[in-house]
Amino acid sequence: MEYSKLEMMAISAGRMISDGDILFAGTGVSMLAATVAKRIHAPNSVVFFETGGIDPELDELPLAVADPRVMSGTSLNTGLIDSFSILANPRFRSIAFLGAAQIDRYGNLNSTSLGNYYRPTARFPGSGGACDAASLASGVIIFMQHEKRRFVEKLDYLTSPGWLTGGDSRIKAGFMRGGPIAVVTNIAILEFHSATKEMFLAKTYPGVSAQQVQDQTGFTIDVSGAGEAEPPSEYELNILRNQVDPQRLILG
Amino acid sequence: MEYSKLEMMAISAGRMISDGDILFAGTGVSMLAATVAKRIHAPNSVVFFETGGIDPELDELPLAVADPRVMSGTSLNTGLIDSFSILANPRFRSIAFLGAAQIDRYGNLNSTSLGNYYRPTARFPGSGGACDAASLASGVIIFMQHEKRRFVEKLDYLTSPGWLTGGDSRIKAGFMRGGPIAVVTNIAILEFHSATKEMFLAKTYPGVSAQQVQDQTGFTIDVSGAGEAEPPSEYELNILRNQVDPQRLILG
Amino acid sequence: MYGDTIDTKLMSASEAVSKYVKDGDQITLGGFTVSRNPMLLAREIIRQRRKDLHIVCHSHGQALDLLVGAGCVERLEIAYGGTGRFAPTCIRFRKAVCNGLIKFEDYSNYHMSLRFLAGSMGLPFMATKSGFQTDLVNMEGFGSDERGRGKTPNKKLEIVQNPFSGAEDKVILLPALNPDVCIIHAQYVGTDGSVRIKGLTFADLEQAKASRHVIVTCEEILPRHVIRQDPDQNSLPPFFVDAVVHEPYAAHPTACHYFYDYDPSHMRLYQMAAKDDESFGNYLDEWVHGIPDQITYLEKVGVRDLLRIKADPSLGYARGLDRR
Amino acid sequence: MYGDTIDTKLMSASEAVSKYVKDGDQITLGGFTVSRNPMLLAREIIRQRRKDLHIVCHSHGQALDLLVGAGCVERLEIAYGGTGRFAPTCIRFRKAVCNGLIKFEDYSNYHMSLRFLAGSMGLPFMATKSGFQTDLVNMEGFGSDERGRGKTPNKKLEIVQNPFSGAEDKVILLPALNPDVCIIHAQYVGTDGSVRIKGLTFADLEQAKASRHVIVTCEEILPRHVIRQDPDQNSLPPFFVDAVVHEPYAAHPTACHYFYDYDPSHMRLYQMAAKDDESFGNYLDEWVHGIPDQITYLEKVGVRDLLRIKADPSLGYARGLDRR
Repeated sequence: MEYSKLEMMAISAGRMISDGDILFAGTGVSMLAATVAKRIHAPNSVVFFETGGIDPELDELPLAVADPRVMSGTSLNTGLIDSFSILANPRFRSIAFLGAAQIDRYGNLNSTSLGNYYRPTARFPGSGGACDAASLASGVIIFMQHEKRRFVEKLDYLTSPGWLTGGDSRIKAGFMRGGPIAVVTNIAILEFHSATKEMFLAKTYPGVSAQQVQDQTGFTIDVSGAGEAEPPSEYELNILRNQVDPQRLILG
Repeated sequence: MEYSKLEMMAISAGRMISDGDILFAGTGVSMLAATVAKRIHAPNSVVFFETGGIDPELDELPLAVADPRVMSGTSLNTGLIDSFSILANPRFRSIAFLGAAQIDRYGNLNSTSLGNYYRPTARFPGSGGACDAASLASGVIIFMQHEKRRFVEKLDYLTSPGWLTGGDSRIKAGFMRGGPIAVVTNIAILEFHSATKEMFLAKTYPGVSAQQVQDQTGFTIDVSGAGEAEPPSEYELNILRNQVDPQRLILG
Repeated sequence: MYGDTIDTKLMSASEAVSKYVKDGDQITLGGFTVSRNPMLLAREIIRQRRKDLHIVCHSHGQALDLLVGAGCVERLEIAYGGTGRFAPTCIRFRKAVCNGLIKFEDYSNYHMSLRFLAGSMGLPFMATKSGFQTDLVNMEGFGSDERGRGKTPNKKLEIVQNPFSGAEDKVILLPALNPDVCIIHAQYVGTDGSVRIKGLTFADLEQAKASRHVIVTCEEILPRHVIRQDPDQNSLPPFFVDAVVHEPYAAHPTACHYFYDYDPSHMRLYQMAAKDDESFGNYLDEWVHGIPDQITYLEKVGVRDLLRIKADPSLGYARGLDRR
Repeated sequence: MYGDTIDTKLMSASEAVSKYVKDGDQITLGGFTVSRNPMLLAREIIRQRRKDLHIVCHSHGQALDLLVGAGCVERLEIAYGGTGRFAPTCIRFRKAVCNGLIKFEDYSNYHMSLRFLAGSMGLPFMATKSGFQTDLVNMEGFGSDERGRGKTPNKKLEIVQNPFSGAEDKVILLPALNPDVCIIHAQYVGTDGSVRIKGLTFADLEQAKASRHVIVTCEEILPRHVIRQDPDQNSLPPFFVDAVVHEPYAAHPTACHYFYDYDPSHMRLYQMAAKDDESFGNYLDEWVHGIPDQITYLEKVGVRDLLRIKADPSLGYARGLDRR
């Protein structure tokens, strides 16, 4: 069965969810990943939004985290303080989905600006809740377009903490837990070395070579152990297309 | 017109309220004082409770601050954090009513215990919100039974801060504002010297002499400027008896 | 096909307590003095003879006094123990303190609420400007040997300088609370597990969110589509709740807004019983140990008293109830 | 005989802005990206040509971009500037930053929400564990000459040691915000002045409670006895609110839950207009300066678009709205 890169990304990330996880979602592909996981193997997981919408019905997909669709049929409508408190609550395994303009080898993210911070060449929306999610969640799954200018040796601005400078630097900095679990791109899945916390190539998508991934990455990655990612099954694709985004608002 | 000591206390304290004050009330006489003021000269004042009941209808008088009567016909039902935040909000002139088992010359209060804290001879309920009100409100009005054993040189336990050790000690301790305005007892009204913050006799009730007040007070008070308190008017008594506590739940 | 169901969480009070409350646990109680006390759960804890509990609460009354009186409590962090006019100071609490039967430490209501708030936010402390130079701040109830042991923080509080003010400006930092178990009573739980509390929430939500386990008793179970029709009114999402116990009047003799008022006749009965050890023992035998379940308890209260305290639906309390 | 009336607070948007918003004020905006932005008040601020405003917000979109684009804003503390799919980064905001037209400082959403919370509680700071070693924490947007001036605190934040942990355990302290004016849009205000917000409250309540003055626009005014029938649903008591402006659709083109959805056609129109200075100037002339009042604005939007975005009463948004 044919599938798009976006479908592969959503389903690959969805598979990383465990049942019962509390999912801090944004819009776009992260919503697809969370919802497809919930409908397939993680029925007791809950999707919530930083804006305060806890477990919405999602009959229609929201286009922003403040979309009125995140307030409809929820378990609870509240606000930002409550939401970030849930995210940080040590009782739960909270998983956040994040995207960014730049990522470095330790999974630190930039969603603020390029060039000089005070007179940037490009300005993005800023952290929003990304820094908070990357700081407080039990784990983070990152979506990226795999381009050399996005996988950089040094971020122009560090918006959201990953493994910082690797090793135990994250815990030493003051964080209680968390850190990026994986980076899901349009060509591959990357993970982080358990001791050094450096990014390595875990899996390439079918038809993509390890060299192609390295070529699109602005720093050297260990590709030696890379396998091939499992393509989406027909069942997974059916759920995604027919139940999660039947209007194709995100799938396009 | 005849009146009881309790009526005199409620009406005397009520007269100290300015229109627009945000009134942190307990039960008993403080509720009468707040409500009578609101009905007579302070219609824009609001009565609220530490439990989270903001401006209840008070068709029936509550017997505890968690009585369901403080949740009925309110502007807003919320909780403790919100209530104490209103109390502390620098936008408002918030006035709290407090009672206690002991008071000292600076208006510090004990509502915790007598004797050794760890094995007391008498134990009272404890601070509840009293310490918070005494710390955070713009001003405090204190109700006391005027007895020598209650007006003491040294408190057995300092539950709620008054003017601490007098002078500017309250501000130096870390408080932003507040302090006791007056002590309304069953025989007199006492206030605090503007510089030393020592308690002095402001007014005796009709028929009470300054010497009688001193005799009932366990420390020396300046009685030299004492006047006589205005008795309740017929109008005030009518409002109190017929509108505020027609069931005579507090008036008895 | 979605999860979000209370099927696995619905259980009896007896099951909930035996599953989630252990000897020595740090427990926090919902409600406030005379309202929404988790009375059924408190009675069940006594029936199961839990001991050495470490209770952390703000202003508590009926449930606290029963637990203290029954000897379940070893240690208490508290702001206020009373039930208003019925017992200005809780009687068994007072006796336990005066006779040295429990360890206790005093705080204010705001102090305790902020400690729960800090715990619910995953923060180590919360700041306050309440209590400088008072004995709440200057005196510790627990000895230095208790500090840093179990869930007792290494110090009661810390006074620091405000780093954002040029001038001298002090702030008190209060350590977070993260109790083992929170027990609360709510009006409604949905079949999806969402909890809805009507009337004042006191600090119940902060207490529940700060705790490792939460047991909720409720008056009514609502279908998922009903409780989710207006989620602005809901109080807690399902994932905070471990056990749901559906038992009407589970807060009796304290009040449950829109359902029933406090029960003055039972409160007076308790007040009399609490005055001496023997009559209190009899009360426990009669109303706690001798009562196998909530229905038997309610039969004993009697329909007459239950109807007398029935809330007027427009006011939320029993209009004209004889409360003297 | 009681007070509690909005008679003295009810006024037009024009009166409210001229009475409470001054040049140089620190202003905070309710809503979040595409929902419940106080659009009428933002347009009125522009119409009255307020300048040198210091905006403090978390994630803002339409109202913020309009104010920045119109040149009203001198200084900005912000976590996020975007309107989701319509403008992933707000266009005039982006241009202002890249061209050095405003001073700005970045925070996270939680940082900003906590700063409002601290302000609303009368506390000097709030603690967080969010942001260690990030540039949000390491880099200041404002220069040292700006620090301690007006409402800008003497430092962006302070990292301290947790005094309750034996181990190394750091905490970030964030200074409180107490803006001069908070402008929000609500669904309902009662004739007693109680405010009821439906759907998500974002950080509106913390922002309002932290501010010296609050202006509320609303869709509906409800009689006192109606809004007080279920006060559990209310959001703010009257005494926080200085001015109430009763103007339906005052959040258009952003959404107002249960009343209307965001307006994709106006959002797209804006997005196109914002792309260059001239077309943006024309937009301001046409939709802001040339519009004397809300009725004229709504006539210009047109009944067709207003009906298209009308919320389905059971869902709270416009079912099947073309949002591409």
